[in-house]
Amino acid sequence: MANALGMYRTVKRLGIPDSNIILMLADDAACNSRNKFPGCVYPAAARDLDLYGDNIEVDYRGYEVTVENFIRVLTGRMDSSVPRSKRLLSDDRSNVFVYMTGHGGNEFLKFQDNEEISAFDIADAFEQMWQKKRYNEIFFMIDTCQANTMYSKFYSPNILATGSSKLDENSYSYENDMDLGISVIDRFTHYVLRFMESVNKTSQATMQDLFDMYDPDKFASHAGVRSDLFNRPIDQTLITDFFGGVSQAEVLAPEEEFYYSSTPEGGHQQESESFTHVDSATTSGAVKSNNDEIHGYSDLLSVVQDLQREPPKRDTTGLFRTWVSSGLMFALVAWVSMRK
Amino acid sequence: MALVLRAKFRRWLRGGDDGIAAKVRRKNQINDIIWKSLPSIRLSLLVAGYAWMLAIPLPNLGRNTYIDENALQPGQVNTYWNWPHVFRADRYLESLEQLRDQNSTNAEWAGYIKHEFRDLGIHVSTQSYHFTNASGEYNGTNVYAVLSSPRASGAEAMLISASRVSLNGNLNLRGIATVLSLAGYLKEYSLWSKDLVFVISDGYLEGMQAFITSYHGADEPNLDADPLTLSSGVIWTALNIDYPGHSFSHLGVFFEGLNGRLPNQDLINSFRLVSTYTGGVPVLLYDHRDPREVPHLESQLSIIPTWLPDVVKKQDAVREYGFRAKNILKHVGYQARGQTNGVHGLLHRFRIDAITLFAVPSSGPHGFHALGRVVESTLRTMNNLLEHLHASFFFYLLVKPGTFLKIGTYLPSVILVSVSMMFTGLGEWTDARWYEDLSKPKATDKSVAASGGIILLERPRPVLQALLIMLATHLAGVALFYIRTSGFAGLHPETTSLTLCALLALPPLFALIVRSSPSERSAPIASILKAANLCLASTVISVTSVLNFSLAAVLAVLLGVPLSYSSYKSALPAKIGRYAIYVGLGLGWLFCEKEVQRAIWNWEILGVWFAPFVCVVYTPLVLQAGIVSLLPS
Amino acid sequence: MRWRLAIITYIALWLTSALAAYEEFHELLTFRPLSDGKLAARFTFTTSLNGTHPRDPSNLADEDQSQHYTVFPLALGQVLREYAVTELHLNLNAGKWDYDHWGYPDEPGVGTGAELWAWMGESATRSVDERWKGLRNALSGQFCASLGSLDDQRTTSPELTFRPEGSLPSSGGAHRLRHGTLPSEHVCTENLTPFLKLLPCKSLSGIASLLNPHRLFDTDWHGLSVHVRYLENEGIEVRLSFQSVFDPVRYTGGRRAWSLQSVFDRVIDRSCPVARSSEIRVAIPKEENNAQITPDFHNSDGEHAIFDVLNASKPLDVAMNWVNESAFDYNTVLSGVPLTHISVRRTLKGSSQSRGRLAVSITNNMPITIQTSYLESMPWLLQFYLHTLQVHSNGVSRDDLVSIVSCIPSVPHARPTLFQAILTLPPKSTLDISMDVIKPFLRYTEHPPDAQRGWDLPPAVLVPLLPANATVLTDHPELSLSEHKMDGFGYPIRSPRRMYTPVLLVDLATPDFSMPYNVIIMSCTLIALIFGMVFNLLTRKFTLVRVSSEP
Amino acid sequence: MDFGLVYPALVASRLFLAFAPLPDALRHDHQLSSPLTSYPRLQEGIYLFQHGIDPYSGGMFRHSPLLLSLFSTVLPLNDVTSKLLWTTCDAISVWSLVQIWRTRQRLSSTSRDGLIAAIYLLNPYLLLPSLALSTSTIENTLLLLSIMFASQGRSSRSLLALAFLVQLSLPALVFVIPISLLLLTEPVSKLVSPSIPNISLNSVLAKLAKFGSYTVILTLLSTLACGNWAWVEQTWGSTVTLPDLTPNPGLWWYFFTEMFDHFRPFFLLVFSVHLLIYVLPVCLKFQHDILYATYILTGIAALFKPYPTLADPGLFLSLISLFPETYQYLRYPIVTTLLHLHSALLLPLFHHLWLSQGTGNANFFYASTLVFGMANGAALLDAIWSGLRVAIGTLPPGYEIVQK
Repeated sequence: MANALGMYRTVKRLGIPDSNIILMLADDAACNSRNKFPGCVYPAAARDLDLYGDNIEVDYRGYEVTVENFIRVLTGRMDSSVPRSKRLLSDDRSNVFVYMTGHGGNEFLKFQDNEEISAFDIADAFEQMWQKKRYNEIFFMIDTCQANTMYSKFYSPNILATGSSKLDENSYSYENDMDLGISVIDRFTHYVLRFMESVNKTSQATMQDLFDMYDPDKFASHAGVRSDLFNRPIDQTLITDFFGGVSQAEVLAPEEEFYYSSTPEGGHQQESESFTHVDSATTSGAVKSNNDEIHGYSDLLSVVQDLQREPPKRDTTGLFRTWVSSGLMFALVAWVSMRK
Repeated sequence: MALVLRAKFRRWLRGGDDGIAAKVRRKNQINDIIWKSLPSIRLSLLVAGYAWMLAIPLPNLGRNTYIDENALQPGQVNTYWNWPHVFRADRYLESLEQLRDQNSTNAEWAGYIKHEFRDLGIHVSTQSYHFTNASGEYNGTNVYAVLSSPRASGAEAMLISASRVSLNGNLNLRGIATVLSLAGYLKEYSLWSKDLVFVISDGYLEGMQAFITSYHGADEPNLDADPLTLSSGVIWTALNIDYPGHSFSHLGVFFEGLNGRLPNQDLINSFRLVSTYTGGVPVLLYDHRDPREVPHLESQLSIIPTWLPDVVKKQDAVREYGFRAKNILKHVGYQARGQTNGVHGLLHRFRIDAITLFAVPSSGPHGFHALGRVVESTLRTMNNLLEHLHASFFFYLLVKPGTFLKIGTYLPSVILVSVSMMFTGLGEWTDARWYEDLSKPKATDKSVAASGGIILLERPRPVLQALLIMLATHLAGVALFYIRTSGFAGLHPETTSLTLCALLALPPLFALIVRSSPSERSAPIASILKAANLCLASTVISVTSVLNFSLAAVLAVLLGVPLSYSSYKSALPAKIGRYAIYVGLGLGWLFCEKEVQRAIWNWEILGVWFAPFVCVVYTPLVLQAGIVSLLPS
Repeated sequence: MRWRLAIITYIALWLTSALAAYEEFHELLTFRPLSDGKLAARFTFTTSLNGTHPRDPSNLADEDQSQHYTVFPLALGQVLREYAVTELHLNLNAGKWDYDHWGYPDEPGVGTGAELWAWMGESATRSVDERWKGLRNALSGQFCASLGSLDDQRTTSPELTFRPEGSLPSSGGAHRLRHGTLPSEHVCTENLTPFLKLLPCKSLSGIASLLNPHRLFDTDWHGLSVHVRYLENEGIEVRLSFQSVFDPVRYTGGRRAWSLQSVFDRVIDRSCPVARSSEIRVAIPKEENNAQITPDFHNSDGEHAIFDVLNASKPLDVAMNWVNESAFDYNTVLSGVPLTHISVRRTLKGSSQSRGRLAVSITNNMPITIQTSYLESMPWLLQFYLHTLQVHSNGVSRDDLVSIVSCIPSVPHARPTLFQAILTLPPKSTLDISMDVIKPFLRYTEHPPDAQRGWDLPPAVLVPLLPANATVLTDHPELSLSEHKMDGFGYPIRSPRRMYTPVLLVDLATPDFSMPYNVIIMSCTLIALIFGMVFNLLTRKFTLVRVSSEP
Repeated sequence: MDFGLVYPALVASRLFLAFAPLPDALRHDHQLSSPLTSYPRLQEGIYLFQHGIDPYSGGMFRHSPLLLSLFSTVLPLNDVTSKLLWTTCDAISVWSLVQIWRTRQRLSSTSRDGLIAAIYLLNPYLLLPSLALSTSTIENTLLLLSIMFASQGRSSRSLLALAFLVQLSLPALVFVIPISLLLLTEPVSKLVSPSIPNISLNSVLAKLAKFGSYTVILTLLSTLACGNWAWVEQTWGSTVTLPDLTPNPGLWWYFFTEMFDHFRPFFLLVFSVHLLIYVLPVCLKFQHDILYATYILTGIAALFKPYPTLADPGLFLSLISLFPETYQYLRYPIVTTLLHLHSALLLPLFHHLWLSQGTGNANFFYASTLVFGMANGAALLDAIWSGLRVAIGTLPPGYEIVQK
């Protein structure tokens, strides 16, 4: 839970509006009545920093977090009535950042404990995105057990991927909150976030710096990087290309998942909305009058009185029909038994 | 070489000249082999079964318990139960002791507890009930309170209960005090995902029986109880707190429910973890302490016979075996009789996983402080549940705390015995079909099985008569049950038992005057009866084993050998002797008065099926074997 | 930093408010100390767009003329226009409302979970159901709630219970009701955030600044609701409200004194400039005279102490205190009489997974006969045996007290049951209604991820009614039903008093989710075996073979 | 045993049982009555109908409109009438069963009559569903009546009874051909000495046409009764599309609970067709003794129909009393008996473990239904074997029989 929210907070801090973030959370950790600190999710047992804050938008939550919806979000194959806040509005100029965390295994990631997404599914989804010109570059980050197997199947261009642990390795939680009774954040994400804290909008930190920070001893696992599909040198790729400004990113996790993007159009759309407000209008301080008498129960009462007047009627035609049919039935039987 | 062999083998397979005939011949040969070795097969199966049973307590058998449901997260939380709450509990205890000393009425107890709950700001109500059965009447008043948790929809609930009478017969004052103090303490939390239902049930079992049946709207024939005025959601798990002594050294866990239903093992395991690591209290099965921990009591605790040489007795493996064996014996004792020991057992039939925490009375070191923390942490664990405990964790055999046997490792013992009985029955049945023809074979209507030159002729089998005899015995069993549970029997148990014994034992003796079957031409009834009897018994055992393993095991022990080796080919005195043994086996229980009383009470008040089962299934089966031994060959 | 931002918005909003005048924005916060020591707080933000009409569904085909709003929430306005919604109500609640001790809520819709209902005019171009679907999805995107799953399996139109609270325009076709509930939906910050974004002052100033999620979501009961209605010759009115029940006793450990600071962990520093009126009202307890409210309030209407936030001295921290009350004594109140006309308890009896019994017991607390409408809109997860309907009044069978108004039986995998009836409750008595229900068996694809938990069933809704000639009420004025609840501006919230029962949890039998392949294999094997052997017997012919070796 | 005495005695005891206090759970038991034959659902449908709600608009009521109109008009359904009615049905079935036996033996009365009656009435598989007031009892009665009339050569009556039966349960279509063949042949036992009867195709077609006309009439009556065609999908349709997955002793329910959605239609088709495959081969193989073919087909229908209850295999097992000549050639009667004993105990037990007690899961009950399927399959196969084996009679010493 805290993993994804930590990423969410980071990208938001680096200046990407909620409208361009798609957050998928399968469980309601923050307001679940089991949570001792309602409305809060802490990345550390110290509970100094509340990731949930008082300003957050979850786009897919609960049972909506399914493999199908995730793939649809990536590939943009949506029912027409799905609101734009639930779509990934990206184009061939958008950089997309995908982050996933949860329970994983060799080349799969569990959604909600009852379905799985395989490395092939994601790879194909990315390929579709590429062909439909839905991204310029993708930065894929995943924190699960045997995470690195998840990006081993990618084959589309311009994808930079990193994972928390290699095959047959678990990625361990950073610490355990003895008041909540759960482990709050995973080591990999914890250290990535700590690194991100040092990054700001104007930072010149590159991906290389991020990867250099990886330390098997601290992670208790071997984080991996895959850059063969990526056509830029990593040490010239700014973190902020994905995490800030006009770039776009996306984060996900099955248990708790979240994904985030920002397109130029998307941005402007938001802007324009917030400006259409200012507009001239004329005054009419009409005070409301008390005298319109629409009382829900008044016409209910009429129904009741009707009911009392005549008891619920039985449909006589139906009864008649049944009489006829059974009569005919007996006639048939009689006729047949008359015949020799 | 190999080639030659293969060629030979292939020719044998194809059977040389006439393929089909050869196949048939081969089939017959195989049948003959199986047929000849049948007695040894059934014997070995029987032996293997019993040996397996004896092997169950072996130290190297069984595996460590583990938590199957990930959501539980036992013992992962800090507990804040502390001395202030212990003091409050002590204050409750004082006033409860006053009530006890003024030996107050049920109503006064209820009134006090109700008032205390209301002071805590928890919705509370009382329910008075009235049981009537053959042996008497039971009145009482339950107090129950519903703490509806903030933020939650109130569709789920946990139950914390304490019965006024402890399972060791004393008053459960400290248990009640704990619940009251806990209620006040838990109300300060806002993190309960389920409502908390507190029940202080009157009496030992009957109070909770009245409460839980009216909570679920189940109608009890001889219960008359007030309807509940407070309601909550679906109860998933329940803890019953039983703290009769002054202080305790261990927490014992009682878990068997009515009719042998067991709670989900995850509940027991997570309680064990919490108690050991959060509360620092060691856990026992029931109140059975390990003899090795308390040397001065070893003589009375251990079941290892004393005449064994010390070399054997002091062996750790042997003592471990003895320890486990005693746990299992206790378990079988509770489960086979289908009775419960503790309030928890009444909840199981409503899909509520419940256990009783029994504070084993001793002179320390633990008290309210440890108990409170254990219960708090266990409740937090149960609170974490997102779903019903559903992992198929209901079939297990706890040999000691933290060690259990999976169903696959103990069930076969019983199944083997029942299979061997089944084979015996089938063998008997096929035997009855043939008779040895001493005269010259006639040309007409005979089918010949060429087995060792002896010519066997087919003969009709009197199935109907045999079935009628069995039916009669079972009907007699039904009669036996109704008479024994009647009001008269309640008043004069001994006389009833004697008369019943006579009524059931004598009529079969008429079988003696049945003349042996006129000719060899029709099979003796006895053999058919034996076959049917064995098949039925084996079916009963194997079916029971999935429902109530202990009961099946007991049946396998009691029925296995006697039924398989009941014989009708013996002289009159032997017949009588055998029959007497069977009667003793089948009706002897009539004379253990206390057992019978308890079984009947369990049937009438709690609806435990043990009594009818014994009367209608067990006794008739044994009697049939007896009749077999009486009938002529 | 923060104050600079605040000032900028202040100016901007002041400008806009100067220009925008035919849109009004009122905000109100009411406090009501409850009998069991708890505290009910309710925020109401009313924006009214005067002199306008809801879009006429008949011209949905052609382009909508552009709308210009100042304080009226644009995002919501767009949705309303696009789907031509006349009246809309959305509730997102958590917790269980305790009618007996808390009385009637100020906002009637307190059913646990999400509830959405709308009145829409019929249209040739886009059918009501089509627009209902669109509306669901649009709102689910708007408020970050999974309203999208309020599909046909949960949609009914109980027109008897959910009357329009405003007026329906005479123009356009007949109006239809669509109603759906999602009991398992929860409320959280992600719902509050978009909710606040609909307010002209966001959560920066005015009483909205008190909406602190960390405190609000720790309350015993909380819910946010959006109400849109059209008032003839007035216009369209949007009422956003947040209602919650605090438990000061739990916070303070024994005492029920409270203050803005103690319950919200915030005080009001700035007032919202665009608000026409911005008030805080605190109900003055009647019988207890030791209650004192600080600071001195500006005026009072007898029942309430009224603070005018616009020109009160900042920072404003309203507080209430009971002098010389060291600890709150529950014993008196919990034994008291219920505060509502009727008390309802609904339970699902039986523990089998194949059948059960639905039992509703309704107690009439009044000395006169009351009639109530009773609505069950039950998903097909629970199917009624209507012929087993039993009605007992104080233990006596009285079938005449229930008259079924309408019943639409459920269709598996498709449609919920709709059961509406009118109950007659004799004075001071309890009516017990019960009927058998059966629990269906679902395909394994239909089960949710946490199948073993079971399914939440929506609450039943009752509307207590009095016969028109209820003169008996003179001695029970406080219990009179014909009295209109007044909200802050002296005009009635035209809503009947709906009472929601708590939700139920039904556990359905589950198949083994790991089994599909095994089952297919095993069943097919058995069938194939029998098939093969039967045809083997039927097709092959018998022959005699000589087996015995000797001649 | 004299039938004149046994029959009244049995019926009387049956009547006594009907009015004995029985647990209410019996009527809701999933083994004894399926959604298509359950008595409470019948009551519900009638209640809805009488309150002006079309019972076929919901998913609860799946009985035939004929039953609806019958019970809502001529004989109003209450506790007493229904108990009487079901007892009468049993009495009629027994009587017609005995009639079939007599016509088969060409005797006015035999010593076996009483035994046959007892075997039918005391068969728990038949007794319990009938005590649970499951309409499968009525179906059995109609089938037996139809067979009886057929063996007496009264075509109209038998075909009419069959038409009624098909109205009640669609899978009964498998009996159409054997019954019409039975009308054209003798019911006497030809198993021992098979002789191919000559049946002209036209006469068969005539019978089929007659049956068709009756069915059309009854269908129209049903439509008249409920005013629209919705009933077709609810009653007949449900046996094809299986909308209600309530457990039963059959093989369909769990298969289609666990079925992937996109394969569902395909397998529904396969299963439905599979039930029909057997009709022609069985009728051809046993054309010398069509009654036996009918008997085999009852077994097949009981095994493979979508919503079976215990009454269906029960009928098959009881019908065996008509064919004593095959007994000595049964290969493994004891095995079949034991299988049935086990499954008869396991079905209710595992049902209880799964749905009431909650310790077992669905697989337990599924396993027991598989055992039950095996038991029925074993009985069916043994019946076919012995039916064919009779023809060869006893063997000379040293010989054995095999199939080539």
